[in-house]
Amino acid sequence: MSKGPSRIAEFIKKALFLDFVKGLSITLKYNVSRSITLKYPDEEKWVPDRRFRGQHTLNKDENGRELCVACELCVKVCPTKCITVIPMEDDTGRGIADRVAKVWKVELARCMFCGYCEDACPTRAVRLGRDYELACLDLSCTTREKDELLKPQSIPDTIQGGFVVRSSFERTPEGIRVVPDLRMQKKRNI
Amino acid sequence: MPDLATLLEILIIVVKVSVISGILFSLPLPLTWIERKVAGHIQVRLGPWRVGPHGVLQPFADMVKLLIKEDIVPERADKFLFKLAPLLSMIPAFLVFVAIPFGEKFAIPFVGKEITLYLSDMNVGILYILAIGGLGIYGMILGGWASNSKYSLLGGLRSSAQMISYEVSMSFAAIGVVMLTNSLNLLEMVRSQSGSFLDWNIFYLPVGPVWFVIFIIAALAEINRIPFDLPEDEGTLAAGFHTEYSGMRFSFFMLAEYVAMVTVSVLTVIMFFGGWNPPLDISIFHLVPPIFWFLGKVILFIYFFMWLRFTLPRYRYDQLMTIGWKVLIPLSLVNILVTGLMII
Amino acid sequence: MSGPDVATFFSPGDFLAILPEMVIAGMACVILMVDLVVPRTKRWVVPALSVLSVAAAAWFSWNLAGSGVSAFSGMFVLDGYAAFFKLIFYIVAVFAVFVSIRYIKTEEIDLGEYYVLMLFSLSGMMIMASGSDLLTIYLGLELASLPVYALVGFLQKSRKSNEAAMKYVILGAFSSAILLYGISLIYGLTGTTQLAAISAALETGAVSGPLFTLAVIMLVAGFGFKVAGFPFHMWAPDAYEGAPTPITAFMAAGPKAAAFAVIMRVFLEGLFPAYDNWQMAIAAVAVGSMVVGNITAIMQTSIKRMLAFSSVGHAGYALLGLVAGSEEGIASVMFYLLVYAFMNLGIFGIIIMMRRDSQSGDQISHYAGLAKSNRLTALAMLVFLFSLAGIPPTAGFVAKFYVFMALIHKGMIGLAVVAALMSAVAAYYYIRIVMLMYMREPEKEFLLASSRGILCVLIIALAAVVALGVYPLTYKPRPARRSAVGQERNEMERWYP
Amino acid sequence: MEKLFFLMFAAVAIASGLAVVTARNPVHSALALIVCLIQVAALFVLLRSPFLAAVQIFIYVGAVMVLFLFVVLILDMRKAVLQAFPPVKKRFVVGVILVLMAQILAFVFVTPMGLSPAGGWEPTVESIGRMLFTKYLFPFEVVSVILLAALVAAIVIAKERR
Repeated sequence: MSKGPSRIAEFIKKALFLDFVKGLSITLKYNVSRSITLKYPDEEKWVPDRRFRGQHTLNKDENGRELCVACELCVKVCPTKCITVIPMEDDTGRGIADRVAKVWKVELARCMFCGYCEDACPTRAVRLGRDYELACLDLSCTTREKDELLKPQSIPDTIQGGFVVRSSFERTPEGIRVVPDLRMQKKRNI
Repeated sequence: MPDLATLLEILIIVVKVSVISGILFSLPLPLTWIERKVAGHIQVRLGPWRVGPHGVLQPFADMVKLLIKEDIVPERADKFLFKLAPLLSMIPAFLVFVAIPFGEKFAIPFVGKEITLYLSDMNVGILYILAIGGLGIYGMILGGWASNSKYSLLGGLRSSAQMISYEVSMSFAAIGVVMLTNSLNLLEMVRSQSGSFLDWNIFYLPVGPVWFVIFIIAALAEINRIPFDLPEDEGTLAAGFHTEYSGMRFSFFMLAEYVAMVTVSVLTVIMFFGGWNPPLDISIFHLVPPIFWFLGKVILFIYFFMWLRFTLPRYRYDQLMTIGWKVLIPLSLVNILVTGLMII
Repeated sequence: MSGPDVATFFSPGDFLAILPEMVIAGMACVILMVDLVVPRTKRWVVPALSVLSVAAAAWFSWNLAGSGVSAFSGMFVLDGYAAFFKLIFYIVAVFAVFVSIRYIKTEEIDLGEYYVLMLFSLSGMMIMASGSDLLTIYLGLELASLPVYALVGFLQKSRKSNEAAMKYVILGAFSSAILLYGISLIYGLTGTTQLAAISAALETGAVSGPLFTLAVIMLVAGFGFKVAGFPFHMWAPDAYEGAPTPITAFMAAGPKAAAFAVIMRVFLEGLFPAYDNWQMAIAAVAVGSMVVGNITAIMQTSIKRMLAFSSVGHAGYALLGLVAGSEEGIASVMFYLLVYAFMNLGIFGIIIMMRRDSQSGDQISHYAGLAKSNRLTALAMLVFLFSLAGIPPTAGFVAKFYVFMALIHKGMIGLAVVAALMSAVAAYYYIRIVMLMYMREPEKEFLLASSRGILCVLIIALAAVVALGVYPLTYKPRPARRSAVGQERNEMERWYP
Repeated sequence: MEKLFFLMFAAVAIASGLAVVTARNPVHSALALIVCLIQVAALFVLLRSPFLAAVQIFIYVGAVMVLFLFVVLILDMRKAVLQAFPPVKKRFVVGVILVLMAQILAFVFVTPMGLSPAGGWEPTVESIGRMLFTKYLFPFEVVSVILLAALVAAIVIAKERR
């Protein structure tokens, strides 16, 4: 009893292409639904959350002194050995202690953004920031020196993140860049 | 010296030919764009976006890329056939349009001269289309063979086997329509379907829809579109018969494929959906020129094929053969019988 | 939608006329299906059904014989001539089935399709014999030969069989093409494919010239292939040797006789007004066949090859009757073919009996000393060989005698002399086997694969060969009428059977 | 005009027919045969039989030759063919063919083509169908029996036994 009618039902289903119709209706629904693709970099850009692990940044304290004490713990803990730190004596008040980094260099091509350096850092000097447009045309830009890392990143820490902003795509003689307009924020379901 | 009227006739034919071939040559430009857009949106993506507004200039960029690409002929290839194959694939696809009508007549404004919207009113039209359309396969077989590459050869073999298997049921479907409309002539076919949409062959119950399904499946297999694009199955055969082709020669194959898709859409509309007849026999609908009804339906079908392409997975090769020989052909035979009985 | 009324083209009576053919072709389909359901233990059903259907067809033919009906707007005739040839075909088919039953078990090719293909071929031969339109004749020819191509290659495991089938198919297709060219030229020249109409067109004398000669040459070549006449006989030895022996027997007697039926109808009914055009060509083929067939046969060591060449020679003799072009000639050829069918099936029956287990019986040397152990078999073989050689009082002698008489009555004494000389040559290799059988000591014990079927065939064939040799069918020659075309056929009807 | 076309098609047909025989590569031969068949189809058009032309292309070019190529490609006969036919005699063969062809052509031109075979009916699809089922019913049915027999024969030959 169980087999007969179900087989007939199966046949009718096949003959009327019901499965096809089902599949087609699903794809049609998607066809008319909104696309989830961002129009990045032309019009939209994704602002990551704070927990995002992008390019490194070196923090300063509220007095503008470097937090890094060149303890080299980040160098030790780095699994890819991409960080180079050379300490030096400096009591001019550049850092919070009299030991500062003469060189603080990260090779982004080798870094895997695991965030161990963050954890290891006793002074919370090194943080993985929110810049993620790291592509470049030659190898020189794969290493970031201390000077660059000390500059604040394009998205200030005050912004929560996790939304899409309107952006513009700019071609300059130095290269291309995507300038986000942080005022126009919108949530997006992904 | 022929008189003026003859010259004018010849001129009209020349113009018509050049218009049609011009349209056909430029057809892949919008079609590739549309196809990629449809693909994108069905996959909840955007599709081409960056070249021009909404990426409309993308096909032109592609064209430029194809034109300036290096033309590679493999060292051990059969050079002559390798170069001939893309043309063999393309020319029949164009020749088919000699017999395809786009409408009845069209009066040129201000001049008062009527011109017909077809090149040739062949009394064996459908047969001609099936016959010539079938020739395109040689481009694939010979191209696949001449490339001297395993993938290409397998692609060529697959396409020939596929074509032989499905040509039969496609012809049966054509025969079915011929039985329904009582003519091999495409114009007659359309004329016999005039009236409301209930007069269309697709609604000739119960056989019409069956013929339609048979025709669509067979046609999909004939023009190598998903779900039957085994000859260029990138999962197993690199790019199938055109693996070794690059540049313009490759684009000829693409051109042929798109033209074939248009042909099938046009044929479907003519054979099953009343050609340029409006869906309802009311005066408002007759205000719209018939050619627009025709083009509208054709575009719907082109969309349908694209829609199918991004919905269905590819069939396995043995499934393809099973569908062809064990389902479609017996079904066509039974359906011919039923059609015959209905006509009597 | 107006057109000629269907009734002008055929009537229900026309379907009655092709009833025997319909029975055979229809039964072939039935047997094809029966074969699927018959259990392995009851395989005898298939050959039995085949024989029954041939018998049924024969019964219908007997009732229809001589009605002289022309059916399907002159494409098919039922005259005495056709009936006589159909009789030959029925005999050949039944005999072939009988001798096959045990053989195909030995060779492990016991498939129902074997008989089905034979029946299809038979229906083709029947259509050939009755065809009175080049179109029907050609189609009958194809229907008769296509199944035989497959039957020749039926021994899948044997390379020889496959090769033979291959050669036969290719050369057969080639000859069909030549024949078709000839037919299309005739159609182009006369505007018709109906033999009577062709003859009428030729009568007017409007059709002549080199193109017509070309057409005739092509027809001769095309038919020459089918009867395996020189120089179109190349396929015959290989095909005869490679084929399963019952099929060799069938081929040598059935389709060949059908081809003769067609040749005589085409040349004597359709192209008779152009007698002078084709007479020399046919005569050349005939003489060539006799000379080459008989002389090459001497050198053979395989008995099947030898019989193949001998059949080429016999085709030459039979063609001589056509060369004579008289009613007497026609009658002699018909008689010749009937006799040839009997003696051929008889001798192949014995060859089939020699095939058992590992014993092949294909070589002439295998027959050494047969008479010591199997006296009766050897005696039968002796009679058949004497008949093939044309030694009285066997039927073979009478058949040859009639052909020679027909030639002499037409004043073609030269041809008759050549034919007689070649008979003497032929006697050498036939009698050599007799000598082997009676004079040599056997090399090893003979195990004959006899069966009721083969014995039956042998007895009937033996009886026929002797009886026809002692009491030949006779006919009374009348002055030939060369003028009226239709009359030629009527004359034939009056005499045979 | 028509004669010109005839000569053109006929010449190409003959040339491609020759190419079928002389081409050493079976694929090239097949291609030449396709060309030849298309030319013949064109001749049918000249003879006012578009139906036959379409059928010729449909069946011979579209189906038979595709199957043919399929088999040729699978068999990879290139080496086998080159071994079987040493290329030395090619010129001789071509010569013989040319002579024979010239003879036939001469015959064709010398002999007056007599009675017109066309019985005054239009070679349309309808009339062809009507003819097939009235005047030529018997041959038509015989053809179906032939096809059945050929089918049985082919299956028997090709089938793996046991």
